Amino acid sequence: MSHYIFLLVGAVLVNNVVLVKILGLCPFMGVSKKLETAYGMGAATTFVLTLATGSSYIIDHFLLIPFGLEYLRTLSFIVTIAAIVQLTEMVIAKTSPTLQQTLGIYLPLITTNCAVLGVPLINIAYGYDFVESLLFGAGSAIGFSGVLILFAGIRERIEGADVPQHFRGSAIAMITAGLMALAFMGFAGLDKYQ
Amino acid sequence: MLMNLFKFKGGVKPPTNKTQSTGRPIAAAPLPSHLAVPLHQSIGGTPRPVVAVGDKVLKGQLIGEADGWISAAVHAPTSGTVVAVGPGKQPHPSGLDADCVFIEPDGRDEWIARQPFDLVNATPDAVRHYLQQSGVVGLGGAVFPTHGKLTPAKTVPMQELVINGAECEPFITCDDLLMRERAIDIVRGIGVFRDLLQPQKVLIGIEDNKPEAAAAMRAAVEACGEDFVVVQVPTLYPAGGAKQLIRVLTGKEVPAAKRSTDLGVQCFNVATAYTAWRAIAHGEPVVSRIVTLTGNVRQPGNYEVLIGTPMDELLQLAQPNPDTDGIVMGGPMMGFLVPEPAVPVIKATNCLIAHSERLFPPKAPEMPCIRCGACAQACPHELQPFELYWHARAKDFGKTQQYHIFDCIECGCCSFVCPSRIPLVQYFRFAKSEIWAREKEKKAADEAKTRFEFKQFREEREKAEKAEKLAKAAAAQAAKKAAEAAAAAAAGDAPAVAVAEKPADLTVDPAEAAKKAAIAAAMARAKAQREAAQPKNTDALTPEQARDMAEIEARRVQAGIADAPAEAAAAPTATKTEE
Amino acid sequence: MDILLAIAIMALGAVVLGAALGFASIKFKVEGDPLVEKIEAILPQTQCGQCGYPGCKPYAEAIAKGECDINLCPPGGMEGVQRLADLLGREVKPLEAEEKPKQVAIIDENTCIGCTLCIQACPVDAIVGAAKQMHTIIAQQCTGCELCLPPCPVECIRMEVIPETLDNWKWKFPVIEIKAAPAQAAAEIV
Amino acid sequence: MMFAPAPFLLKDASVSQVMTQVCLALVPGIAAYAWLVGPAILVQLVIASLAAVAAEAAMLKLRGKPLAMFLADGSAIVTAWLIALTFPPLAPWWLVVTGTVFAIVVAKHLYGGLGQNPFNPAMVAFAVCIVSFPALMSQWPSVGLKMPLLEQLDIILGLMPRADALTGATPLDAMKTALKLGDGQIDVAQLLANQDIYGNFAGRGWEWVAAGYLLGGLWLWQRKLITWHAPFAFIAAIVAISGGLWLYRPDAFASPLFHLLSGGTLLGAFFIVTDPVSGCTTPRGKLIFGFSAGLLAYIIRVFGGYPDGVAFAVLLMNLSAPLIDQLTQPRIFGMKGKQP
Repeated sequence: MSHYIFLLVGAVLVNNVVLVKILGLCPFMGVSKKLETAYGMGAATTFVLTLATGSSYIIDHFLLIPFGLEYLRTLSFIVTIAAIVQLTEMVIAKTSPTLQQTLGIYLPLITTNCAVLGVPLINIAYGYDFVESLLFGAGSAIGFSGVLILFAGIRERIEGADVPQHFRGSAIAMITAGLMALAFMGFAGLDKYQ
Repeated sequence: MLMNLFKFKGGVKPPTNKTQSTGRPIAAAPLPSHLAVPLHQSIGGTPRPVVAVGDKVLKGQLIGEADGWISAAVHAPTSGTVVAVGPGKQPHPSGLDADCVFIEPDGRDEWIARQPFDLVNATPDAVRHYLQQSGVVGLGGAVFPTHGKLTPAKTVPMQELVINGAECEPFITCDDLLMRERAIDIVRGIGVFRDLLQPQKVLIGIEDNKPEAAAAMRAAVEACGEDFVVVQVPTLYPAGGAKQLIRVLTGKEVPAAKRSTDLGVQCFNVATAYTAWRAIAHGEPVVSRIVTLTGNVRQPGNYEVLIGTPMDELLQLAQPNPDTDGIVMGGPMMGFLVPEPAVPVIKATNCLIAHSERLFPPKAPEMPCIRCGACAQACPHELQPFELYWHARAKDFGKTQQYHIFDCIECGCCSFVCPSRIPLVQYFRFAKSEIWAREKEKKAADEAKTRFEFKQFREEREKAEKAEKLAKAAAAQAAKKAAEAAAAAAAGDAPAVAVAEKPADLTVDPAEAAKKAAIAAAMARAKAQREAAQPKNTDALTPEQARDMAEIEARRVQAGIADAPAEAAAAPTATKTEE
Repeated sequence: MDILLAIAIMALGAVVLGAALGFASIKFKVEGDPLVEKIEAILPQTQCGQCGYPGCKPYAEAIAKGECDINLCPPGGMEGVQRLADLLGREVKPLEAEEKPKQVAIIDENTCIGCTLCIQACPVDAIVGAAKQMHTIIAQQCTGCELCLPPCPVECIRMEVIPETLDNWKWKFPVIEIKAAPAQAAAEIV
Repeated sequence: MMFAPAPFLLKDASVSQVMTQVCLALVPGIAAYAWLVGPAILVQLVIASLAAVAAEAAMLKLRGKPLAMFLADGSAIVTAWLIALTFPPLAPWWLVVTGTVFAIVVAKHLYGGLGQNPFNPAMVAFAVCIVSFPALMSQWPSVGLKMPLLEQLDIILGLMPRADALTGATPLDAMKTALKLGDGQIDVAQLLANQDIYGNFAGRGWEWVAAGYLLGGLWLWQRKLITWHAPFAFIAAIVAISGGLWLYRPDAFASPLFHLLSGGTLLGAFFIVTDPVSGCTTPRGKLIFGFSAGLLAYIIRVFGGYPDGVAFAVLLMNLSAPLIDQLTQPRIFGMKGKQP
């Protein structure tokens, strides 16, 4: 049990997918201008990422490995993820136009969110089983969403700050992301504690 | 009588500076050399002027008629001649002009026939109407027409009537002196309000730094045989804010989105009660008020001042020191520097403070906010001024509304305590007026859109109708033509075609040509009119000549206009008959 | 052989996923575009056509489709551009045309000949009058679009800037900015 | 006439007054510190202050802001002092300067300067340096080591080899390392018995430094410059978690008293989590901020990879502060007891 807890905490905090693994920066920078969109993006990514880890595990174990096609992993994962994202978008567009509104053009961006591809690949590299994969996927997604929302909160405040002209916008956002990563380094070693 | 007082959060204790101006009784200010009475002196509609240049007016005569329910009449403050009706500088931070009635006093200060109002036989509506006609407005500074506040809410029983004699702003003592000297009239006025609102109890709140006023009011209440309770409230700015005083006396909190009557409370200023009673018992409309003259002056004191008196002339009574560099209307916390010293005293003018750098040292430059939270601790409405400031400065008005900017009463406590010297209230005023302007614009845009869409719909409909008509006509014509053609067919084929083509052209042409001709004729007429309206050789004329010409011109223009529509005059009647 | 197997499996996957997507696209079909409404809410509804589209709604539709820029609406001003950029996540661009203060049209009633041409031109029905009768403009309803100027045969319509009065006066942004006096402060140090 | 908005009366308060009082409140702690490790700390304070003022002036100049006004506000000095007090007292001068310059330039001025930085500049400096120079940042003078000023100066300036004198660690670090090395064989009570390192409570002499900070902090509270919420919640969190674990296994976890008086606990409680700029400002927000920072600080210092967790805990809470503030807005006048 504690193994799973450590895995989850590790995925959320210690090996945070954005701030430590530096994956998924594009939506992290792009969808963090407003808290509202960050909430939506976080929810959508969590959903897609968890689904993607599960389905890619299934594809890997029941399709690719039996046929000895491990070299097609990246390709097949991309296709699967793209399809899942498309599906999600259609479902959201139908069921919640407001959410679709706030996510705007960023929903298709999940397709190119490298975190969504990276996490399934990491799962396989670490040899996680199905439950571990799902946990790691969910943990990474929660970490991503949490950091995204916190980041949006800070950015909303920085919006009103007297930031020097040349550092306005993306520049100061990158610096902030850097300092956030610095703060997250504080968690280093926590998942190794015995 | 002891009663349980409540507290409001926040508040500040600036030095009160009140004793300077309480040493002397209220004196009547002498008649000024001229008066400028602004028509718009209360919240709501701007009264319409009912006098013209050259009219002789008597003191108390109506000069501006209330426009709508939320509006109050304006009266001549003294007898004299109306010398102008037009724009004049206003005692307003904008420094803009607004319509005033300029009166030259004749020195006799002669009243109109004053009739006491028959309170006993009057219906409540009649009393309210009478107060509106007498120009009674809230004299605490908000100048809301009093009659508009004298209707209890339909669903909520009126529990408390709060009378505001707190006067929490530093320097101001006009209510203090009024209560000391004219308590009986105030209490009678409160009695009128009580009869209209039927509250369960009446509470008169007076800050505990005015023991004389409280004693006078208690004596007056006793003398009148009333059961009003005079309560001394702790001295803490802004205890005299209506919402704060209601909170202290009743424990009720009135949010921005609600009226106090919805909570069963109503609040009036003591001076309002006083003027209401003067109007009812003596038939005197509001033509004067008590004004405190203080600040950088040698003889601070309170004066009964006619509305419309120029401020600089008035201030001379208090002998301002030579380094006076401006006049603050209102108190030092919420007042403002008037745009020029000669602006008139209005009903909202409770105090004039001679401004000098010695009295109010210039502020250190504004520093960035360090979010220390001092403002949040001082805010009597428990807002987060630093957050409001942050978003107002970034012009993120949606966020300012999330942080309840419209609950801000602009009392200035936050600016008072701010270590960074940020004019916080100023930012909030800016944000509020931007939001109002935007809402107005949004409303206008929505209306424009509806009209645009309706117009499109109408045009579509008209087009459809026309097409239908044309189709019918065409069908008829085609039938006719077919018959003709059939007839012509006997004669030969070729001419029939020519006949068939020709009328098509003709149907378009004559209408168009007629229209064009009409327009051309009208243009010619307009040109002639314009030329006629601009006679030559008008450079060197005597005033008499100019006046004569203007008269002739007016006649001519009238005739011209009468001429032009004469032919069209049939149109409206025609449409009428059609309907 | 391997390669054929790989191709077959990928093709199978593609077919399955394609079928699922196709099914979803029918099942979850959405009508209308809520974005247009949001864009239109930002536009000032002057219906002036200065953007090159016949009215605010067509412009909103064009923006939603990504056919045109967001900086074509002079009555909306820079602020409108800013809000559109926020809504759509696009870059803020300077306005194409110059920003003008808000205006109203005024008919010189002495010269008006009552031709009704301006009434037809006014997109928001802000002009009243009848044929051969003097026309007048309801100032509160005028959006200042200037569309009534060209049709007038006698040029009796002019635009006037709305004056500032106590009713529409606004508190100004506090001007005491710390940045205002760098030179002076620098002089103090040196 | 110049437009001057109301109010015309103002309370006598200014940013520089606030900052001066914060500096004054640090003095008892500094005095105890200087008594413990010698004058080196005073040298560090001077170095950090000079670096901070220089960096501040350069940034103000670059950004075209009035120099005199902002240098006089004293905020750079407060940052500098906090940096000097959190760095090892014998850290080389360039380390202190690097940290300070990074704090002022990146953490403060790139965000718009005074009042606008989302992260506490001093804590950013500490985190950057401990991540970049972990060895240097962990070399504390051995306990009881008394060196004359000149020798300390030589070390700070890099004129003397460092290794000889600087083998020590903070009591906190020492405890952690010892427990780890002991691998369950050594228990806390045994360790604490070593009076040379741990003194009577938490570290020889260090407890007096902590007491100095406590004194200064209480004075700030009495002056109403800080409210009780954040320090109380911070201390409560540390006491709660350390107390719980101590009761559970007194041999493996140190007592709450040890954790209170060692490391940056009290400095953090009164001078860092109370920073209004980067912290929370609503009463409930401050409680959440302080409590979470306390928990994180304990977790990182006991289970994590760094000798003390206060800096990282504060930074982590800094980045949550805007969100916490938004979610903990107090009910305003007239809207209590019912939904707005």
